[in-house]
Formats: sequence, structure tokens, C-alpha cells
Amino acid sequence: MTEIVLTTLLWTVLITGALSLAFRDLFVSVILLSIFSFLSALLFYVSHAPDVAITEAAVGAGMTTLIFVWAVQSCAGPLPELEDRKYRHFKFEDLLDLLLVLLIGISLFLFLPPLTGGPVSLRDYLLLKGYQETGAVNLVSAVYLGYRAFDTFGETIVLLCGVTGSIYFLSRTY
Amino acid sequence: MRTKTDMLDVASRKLAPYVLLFGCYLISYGHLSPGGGFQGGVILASGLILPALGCRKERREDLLSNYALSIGETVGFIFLFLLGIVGIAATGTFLADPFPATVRPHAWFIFFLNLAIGLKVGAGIGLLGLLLIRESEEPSYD
Amino acid sequence: MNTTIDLPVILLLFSPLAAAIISICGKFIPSRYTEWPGFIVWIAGSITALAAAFPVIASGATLQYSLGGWAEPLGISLEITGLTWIATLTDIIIASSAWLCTRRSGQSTPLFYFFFFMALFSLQGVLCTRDIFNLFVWFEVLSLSSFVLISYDRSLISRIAAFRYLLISSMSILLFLIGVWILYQLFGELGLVQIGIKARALRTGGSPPSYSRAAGAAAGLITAGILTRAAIIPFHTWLPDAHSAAPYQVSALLSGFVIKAPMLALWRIFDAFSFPELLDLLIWIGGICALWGVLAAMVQRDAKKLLGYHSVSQMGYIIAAFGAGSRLGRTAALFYIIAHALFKSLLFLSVGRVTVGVGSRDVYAIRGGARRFPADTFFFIIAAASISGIPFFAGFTGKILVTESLYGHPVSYMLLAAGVGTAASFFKLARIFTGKPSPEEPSPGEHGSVQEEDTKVSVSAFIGMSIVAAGCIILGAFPGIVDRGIESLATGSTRMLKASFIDWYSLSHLKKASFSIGSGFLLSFLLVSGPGRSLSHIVRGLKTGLNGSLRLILLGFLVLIIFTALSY
Amino acid sequence: MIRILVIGLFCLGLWGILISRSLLRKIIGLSILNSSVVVLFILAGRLDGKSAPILSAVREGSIVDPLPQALMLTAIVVSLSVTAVGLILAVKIYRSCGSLDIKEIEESPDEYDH
Repeated sequence: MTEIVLTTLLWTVLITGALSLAFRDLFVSVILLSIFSFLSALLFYVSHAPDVAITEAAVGAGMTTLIFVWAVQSCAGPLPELEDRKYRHFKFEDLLDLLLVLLIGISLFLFLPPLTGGPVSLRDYLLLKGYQETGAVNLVSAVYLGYRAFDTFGETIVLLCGVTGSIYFLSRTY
Repeated sequence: MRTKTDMLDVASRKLAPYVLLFGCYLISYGHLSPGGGFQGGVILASGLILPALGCRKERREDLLSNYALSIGETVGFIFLFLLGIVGIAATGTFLADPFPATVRPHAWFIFFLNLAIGLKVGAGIGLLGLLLIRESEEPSYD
Repeated sequence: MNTTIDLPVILLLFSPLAAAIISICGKFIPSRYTEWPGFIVWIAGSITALAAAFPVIASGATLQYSLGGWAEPLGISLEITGLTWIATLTDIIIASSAWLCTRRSGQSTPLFYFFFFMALFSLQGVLCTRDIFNLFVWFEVLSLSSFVLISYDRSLISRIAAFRYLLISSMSILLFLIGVWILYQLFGELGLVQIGIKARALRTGGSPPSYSRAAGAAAGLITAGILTRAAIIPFHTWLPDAHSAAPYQVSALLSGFVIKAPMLALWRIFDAFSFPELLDLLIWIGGICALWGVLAAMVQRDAKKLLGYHSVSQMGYIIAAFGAGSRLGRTAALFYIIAHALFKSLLFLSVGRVTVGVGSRDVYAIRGGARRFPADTFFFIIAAASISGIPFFAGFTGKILVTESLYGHPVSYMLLAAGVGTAASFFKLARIFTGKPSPEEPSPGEHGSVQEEDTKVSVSAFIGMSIVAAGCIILGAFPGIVDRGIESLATGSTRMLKASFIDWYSLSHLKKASFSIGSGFLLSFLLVSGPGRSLSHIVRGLKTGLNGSLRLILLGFLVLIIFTALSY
Repeated sequence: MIRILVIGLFCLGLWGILISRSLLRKIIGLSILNSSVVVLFILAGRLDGKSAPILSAVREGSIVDPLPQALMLTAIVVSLSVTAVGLILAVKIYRSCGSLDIKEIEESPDEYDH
């Protein structure tokens, strides 16, 4: 049952992503990308990852879309309108690109380990001891802010650099 | 930003406090339920951005000035850093839980970390969003 | 033989962060109160930490530190090994000289220092971490601060270069993440040590072939992801643009150390994986990289792009020596990492100061640099002598070590040919210092940002460049002593040092050096002659655009995955 | 089937980065690529467990592995930062060049190559 739900959701995610790349109007692409993020948030929710789902919804469907909309709006301003329609005829080069990407996909398909049956020792340890050691009922929080808080610290620094850099790029002196 | 009706204007103003409240909820219950500092922070930021996005330009009054937000981000980050240093003082390692093990099943440390991250992320991303909106209103060209 | 001492690790890691925080406060208070304090906090903290760590490192042990008290496999551990120690020392020397050259230049703003120290902080993270996902996080901090630093001076070219770097590095780091996922799915571990134990068990035990194929593919993806950061062929295409478009102080840091840190991370990953087949491939990649990099460098017209292609070429030497896998090879790789870091940053600083002062980067147009920039010329000569492998300079020793470690391997001849090209292109570059300032040269001030002070070397810049130049000379003048130290740090043991058996100034070594310098000198005449210049123009036209480089990188990934998956 | 779809999503992202000539569309491709990696991490944990890794909500059977979820939170934030910086750079390039097309941008005069 859940298998069917997952597969259906994945298909819709895939199709939305493809559409978002295929549409000529950049604005439509961005809105489709936002739907793509929202659908993947749904996928994560169904996959029992509510934390990731909330993050993806807030970041992907919210903030990223805001920045994308701003970018598209800025690029369609007083300057002559951009349209990559004129480059849209299919060329031999594109076929080679497709071949390259397909080959990477096939090699990943052949070499990737199965999605099920990974080692469970860490999971079982967390289920057993996670609450006692960190006090977090939400085990994702226990890992995110307890055991691997240093990753989170690094992540806030990534965000700090990203935000500071963006603000610098946006400032009048830049 | 061309057609901002009264409806949109009013709705965005009335909705913003609830969004902010939800952000605070996510931050403060991050250790119990899905959510946490980062997610709550982004929601807080959207609560800050929402009035700016929906309001008419002449009626716009930002909840917090850009200066306050950049101070907020710095303070949030330094708060996070100090929380790590407290760990060094208490147990000798960076980012260690400084509360004694007898208090352990209560996740005070994670709560404080969530608070610091929420403040930092909310202020930082809110600032970025507000700057983007301002920039789209009066773009700068080289 | 592991000791747990907390303070040096934490001090080493967080002093750049503290400096960054102090620097950014310069936005709120006058920046003269934050400029020097930030620098002093950073350098004092780092030097104290290194000094405190030295007794442990010298005894062959390592310092370990589990963050938050959570040990692996769940937690994250940091580690200072001999390798990290010496690399950090190099990093400090280069970064402090780049910082000293930044003062009083157009880049001297709080925000610039903030990103500068953030880059140093993430470099420290990359060097110290023992967790593969944590490595990803530090790589991202490093790349984000690099994007801002590269495009700091607002020119269009630098923005395009930063965008290319962003796209290429983000794409390759996502492929790296798939490798991390495979490792987690197979082994359930993220710590490098634990991964190493399980990988060895996988290789020796009779596990199903699908498992070893998956582990091999993971090794391939991770290696390729890191090689992109280290700018090895075919993943190098972002480097010449990014390093030539950045402000010259940033180029010194980027070329000097930012491309070396991934190499050192790769070193630790290979220690975990023990994958000799891939090492053999790396030797060949290194040879091709050295040769192609130098070919592309010889034909450049832009002085900084020339230096950028040389970084690609010299990374080839490093990776070839690393691929040799022997103890001598590792010593050679580490020595070359340090030597190249020193002389390349010195080259970027001296040439960068000249190009900014003159307002042009055209090798064929600038003349008479020696009259207007005597100090820079002096430092350039030291650095160019080092990179071309003139005896008694750092590059000579490094090249001997590399060729000795690859003795008899066909790649060593490729490296010899690359040495000829290196000498040739530096004779070509040296022409910007000779002669008289020509009348057609753009006058100072034409490009707006050029001031009269730029031609005079400030005291702090002079001190900064002297430190690096002294490093180059020490590495070259006392090869025996230095190499023994480096070998014991690289291999973590003091017994049976190979480097002490090398006869540094034997006839064959001197012959090789004089051959490469002599033929390089002749070749340089060919390069600047009429036919040479038009040939150069044609070769320059072969540059790959963004789409071309993305294709090249994906092709590299594909080949590497298939190779590693089938040979593991 | 799920495996093919996840890899398909990954290839879609790569394909998007490769063929599109507009800088913004390349970043859309990068977002898709990033999402596909997140989906890979999350789905792999999903197929073995029966409920979310929140102790108060565990009903029956085993939980899904919380560790990849924590890792992916970090990956999503990193992708947000990279996307923001990339988009702003793209807009700045557009304002200097008047074009978002990578071919046109790279053909813009480079004083040392011609």
C-alpha cells in the first residue's frame, strides 16, 4: 500500500521537476519548482520524516521560491526581455549530453546498494539510549542537536556566510 | 508587486502574528515534536517578510529595522557560540550538555540551542528577504 | 598511542572563528579597533595551539577530540596528526602574509576579513575532521566564503568565475554526498576510522560482489568530488578563471592552500580505504595534469591566468607523488604541498601587486616592472626560481623527491617535460620585470582603482612576503633536515627515514635541473616569437565554457566510478 | 521501481544543469539535483521502519533511522545558502551583461583572450 503511495508521489515529483525544466517561461518554471518542493515535502512526510518535511516546505517551497521569484522579476525588468526560445531547437550536442547523463544513471543503478536492509545498529542504539542521553523525545533532534551538534554548528556558519554574502552582493557598494 | 488590494494588505497584516506564533511554537517544542530551531526560524522569517510582501509600499512599516535584524543575527550566533563554550567550562568539550546528568531526561540544552538557532536563522533569513523585497522595489544597476 | 588533550584542538579550530567575529564587528564600530585585534587573536591562538600540540606530535602520537563528548560512531571527532600540524603551519604562514598584503589595499574592509577568516576556519575544519559528513559541511563553508572572496572586487569576469565555481563545486559535492550515502548504507558508519575498518573487512572477507562494487563506486564518487575541489584534471576547469579573477591576496590564499586542503582530506580517506588500484590511476592522472596544466600555462597572455594554470600543473606533481603510495611518495607529496603553497602564494602576491600597480595583466604588454617594483621583483625571482627547480630553492628539492618516488615510472618523464615547460613559462613571465616601461602601457590611474601608493610596497606587505620567501629558501637550503622532519610527520614514525638517503646535489640531479632550465630558456624564446605567439593564440581559443567543463567533469565522474567499482 | 525513480530524479537534475543555457535554469537544475539526494537519503531509511523517529509517536514495529534525517536537515540548509548566493550572482551578471544565456555571457569580451 505505502509502496504505491510512494511510487505515485515520486512520479509526480519527477514530472513536476521535468515540467519545471521544460517550460519556457521562467516564472512558470519557478512556480513549478515550488510545487516540486512541496510535493517532495509531502513525500518526506509519508516517509516518516516530519522534520525534513517541515524544513523542505519552509525552505524549498517558501524561502527558495521567494528568492527565485525575485531573481526572475529582476531579470525581466527594464532590460530587453530574455527568452531562450530561440535556442530551443534540439542539437546533436544535446543528444550527447543525454547519453552522458543516462550512462551516469545506469552506472549508479548498477552500483548503488539496495535501498533496504542497511545496518541498523545506530538506529537501535538511538531508540534504546537516545532519550536517556540527550533528553529529546524527537530522536532527530537528539542527533541534530545532541550527538552531531557540531554539524549543526557548521551548518549555521554556512547559513551565516550565505546570508552575509547575499547581503553584501545586494548592497549598494557592491 | 503591481496589484496589492486592500484585502491582501489587511490579510497579510493580520496573518503575520499567527505565523510568528507558530514559529515560536516550532522553536520551543523542537525537542518534543517535529520542528526545531531552523524550521521555526524560517517560519519566523516568513512572518517578518509577510507584511512587507503584502502591504502597499506607502503603508509599509517593518516590524524590525534591518539594523535590528543584523544585530539579532549576530547576537543569535554569539549566543550559540557561547552555549558551546559553556560546554567547555562545564564538562571540557565544545557543545557538550552542561546540565548535570540528574536533569538529563529534560532536554534543556537542546531547548537553548534551538532558541539560539531560531533567533539567528529568523533574523538572518528575515533580513535577506526584506532586502530582496526592497531591492525589487528600487533596483540598483551597475 | 592516542592522547586526549582538548585545548589545542579547540584553540586551533576556533581562533579563526573568533577573528572572523571580531572582524565583522568592524561594521558597527570603527574598523581600526577590529582589524589588528582580529589578526592577533587568530595568529596568537593558532600559534599557541600548534606549540602546545608539538610535544605530542613530535612523539608520533595524535591529538583527538570528540565534540560534545559524543564519541564515534554517533558523534564527531576531530584529530590533529603530524600532517594536520605541518599543514596548519603552512596555512598560517600563507594566510598571515596574504592578510598583511591586504592591509591598505582596496579590499581592506571588515566584510573581506570576515570571509577571509571564515575561509581559514573552514580550512581548519577540513584538515581536522574525522567524519565524512562533517567534511561535506566544511567544504561548503569553504566554497561559500570562496565565492564571495572571488567576486569581491565587483568585476563582471570575477562574478562569472564565481558563478562557474559555484555550479561546478555544488554539483560535484552532491555526487560526493551520494558516495557518503553508499558508505552509510553499506557500513552504517560516518567516521573515517570506522569506515576504514569495515572497508578492510569487506576487502579481505568473502562478501558478495555487489557490496564491493558499491564500496568501490563510493570511493570513486568521493575521490572525484574531492578532486574537483583540488582542481585535478579533468575537474580543473574552474580554477584558472576563479584564481585569476579574484583579488590577488585571495588568489594567494586560494592557490596556496584552499586547493591543498582537499588533498589532505583525500589523504586521510585513502588511509581509510587502502585502494592501491586507484592510486596507480592517480599517478597517471597526475602526469597528465602536470603536462596539460603547463602547456596551457605557457600560452597564456593573462599573467594571473598563467599562474592559475601552473597551480593545476603543480597539483599534478603532488597527486602523482601521492599516487606512488610509498613512504617516499607521501613525503614528496607533503613536501611539495608545503613548497608549492609557499612559492605559489609568493608569486601571486608579487605578480598581483605589479598587475594592480600597472593596471594591466597582459604579459606581452607590461615592461619594466623591476624599476617600479624593486621589492616585488626580488620576491618574484625567489618564487620563480623555486617553482622552476633551480638548486638551493624549494622547488628543486621537491622535484627531486617527486622524481625519486616515481623512479622508473613513465610518468616521471612526463614530469620532467612539465618542468621544462614550467621554466619556459616563467622566463616568459619574467619579461614583465625587464626592460623599460613602454609608452603604450596603460598609465596608472586609468583603471580607476590604481593609486600611487600601490607601487610602493608597504611595510606590512614587505614583512608578509619576506616570511614566505624565507620559507622558500629554508625548504630549499636545508633539504636533508627539513625532509626528515616532514617525513616523520607524514608517516607518523621516525624509523628508517628514506629521505635521509638521498644525495641532494648529485651530478644527475644537477644535470636534470640544468637541462630543464636551459631548454626552458630556449623554449621561452620560441614562445614569445611571432609564430609562437600566434600558436599561443590558437591554443588559447580552445578554452572550455561552463557547459563544456560540466560535461568534462561528468565524464570524469563516469570513468572514475566505473573504474573504481570494477576494480575494488 | 522506487530505485529507478530516485536515480531518474538525479539524472533529471544533472540533465537540467547540463542542457539549459539560462543561468537561472541551471540553478533550478541544481535544486532538483539536491532534492534528489535528499530523497535518496530519506527513502533508504524509510523502507525499513514503520513509524517516525519520535518516541511519543511510536506505535508498533521499528522506527525509521533518524540519522540520515538529521544529515539531510543540514544538506537542505546548505542548498538554501548556495541557491541564494548563486541566484544573486546570476542577477548581478544579468545586470552587467544584459543576458542570462551562458554562451552569450562567456562570449562577452575578455580582454586577454582575443
